[in-house]
Amino acid sequence: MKILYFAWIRERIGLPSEDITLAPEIKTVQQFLDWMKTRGENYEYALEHDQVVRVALNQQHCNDFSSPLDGVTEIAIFPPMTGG
Amino acid sequence: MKILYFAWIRERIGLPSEDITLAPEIKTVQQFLDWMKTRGENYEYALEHDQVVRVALNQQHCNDFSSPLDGVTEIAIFPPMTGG
Amino acid sequence: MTATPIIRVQEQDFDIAKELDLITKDQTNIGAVVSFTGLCRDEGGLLEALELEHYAGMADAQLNDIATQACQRWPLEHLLVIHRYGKISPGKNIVLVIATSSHRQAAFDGASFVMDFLKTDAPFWKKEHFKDGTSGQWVEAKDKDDQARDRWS
Amino acid sequence: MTATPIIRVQEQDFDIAKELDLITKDQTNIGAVVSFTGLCRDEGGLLEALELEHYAGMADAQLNDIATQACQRWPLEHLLVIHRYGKISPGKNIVLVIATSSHRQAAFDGASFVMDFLKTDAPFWKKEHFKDGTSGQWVEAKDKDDQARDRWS
Repeated sequence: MKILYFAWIRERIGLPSEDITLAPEIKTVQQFLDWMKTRGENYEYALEHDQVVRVALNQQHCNDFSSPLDGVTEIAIFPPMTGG
Repeated sequence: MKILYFAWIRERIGLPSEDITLAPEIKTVQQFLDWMKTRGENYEYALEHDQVVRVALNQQHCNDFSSPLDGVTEIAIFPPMTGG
Repeated sequence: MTATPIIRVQEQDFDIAKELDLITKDQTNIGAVVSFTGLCRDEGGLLEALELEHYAGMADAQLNDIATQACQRWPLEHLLVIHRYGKISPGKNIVLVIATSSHRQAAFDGASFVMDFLKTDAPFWKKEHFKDGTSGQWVEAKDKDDQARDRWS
Repeated sequence: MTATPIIRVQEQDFDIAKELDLITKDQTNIGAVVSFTGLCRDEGGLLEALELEHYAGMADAQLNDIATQACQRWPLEHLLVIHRYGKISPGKNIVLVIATSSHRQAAFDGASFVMDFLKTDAPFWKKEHFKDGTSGQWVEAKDKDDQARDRWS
């Protein structure tokens, strides 16, 4: 699984991306985020405020964190977008 | 009084403008238009459809034909505008 | 402070790029620029030219009134309105509105407001000349233009 | 037939005049052209530059989605969206949207719709760098941007 981080979430984690093999019990976006927070202080800090964490699965916005990860090969985590 | 005509009202009347001294009993826009229609077939033809006759007094739109002509030195008659 | 609109009623063509440049050059705090350009359509290839008649003097005054209202209603930094008259060929420019603001919606609304009022309140009239040599009717005013204007009230 | 939008996500600057020319050149039946340009503001003279981070791939895809929706919703003839990334100085271009149509309101709405959705749904993030050498916060998303988007639904 390719994981990408952007903006201040990237800065807090300290990495732009990672390749991770997820444990089979991680089946949903929420489970993935919960597990991420256990990976260290930097992850916990980056993801501390649920309401400003946005997720894209295979480059598509995911608005429902109960969504399954079936078929997902790329997860991106980022704060609310501020383009334009 | 300077009278100006535009677009197909100008074409029907056959003149772009006229200088006319109005009779003192012509006090309102409506009275002015009614009198204009008596000036000949071309005027009658140009002004036959009240609902598409627009009037400006001193270069300001006049939406109320009962308006008095006091202080007016320029009257323009034209069809609905189609700029832009 | 409300912006002072710039109004030009002219026979000659205008250069959108030049006008945009003049407005945005050396400005470092604008944010949003909306431009509207109205062009002459060829009506399925039949049109030779549009002839735009205008009421000189009143045209400037009306455009200035409309643009001043827009500047009072939205926080615009610049508002430019150029309207041409005379014979205009298909594909050529008729009208240009440029509105700038810190706020994108103000720039959109300011430009759109000016166009809606200009269509119904500015003393210009269009006559169609066709390629077969005939002169068509004067273009008729559209009810939907009145409706477009009235949505702002 | 719905228009096919043109999307460009790029680091280099764009030339509005050139893009307008490309779209309108040799076209004689367009009618209305609306352009929106978003520029970097200097925040009262304090800002050195904005840094725009983006999610390559998804940025193009999202802009294409948004623009395609606009083309389905309004009768547009052309729709161009250019969004820059990287460091951008005050007064410089960030984003360009050009919409053309026979109908002025469609051109206005199409461009405005793209901007509203782009602000909330396109994966770009802005960080402020100040002239005093400090790097400011990442720009926060605004509630009013969500509201601007939601008015279209």
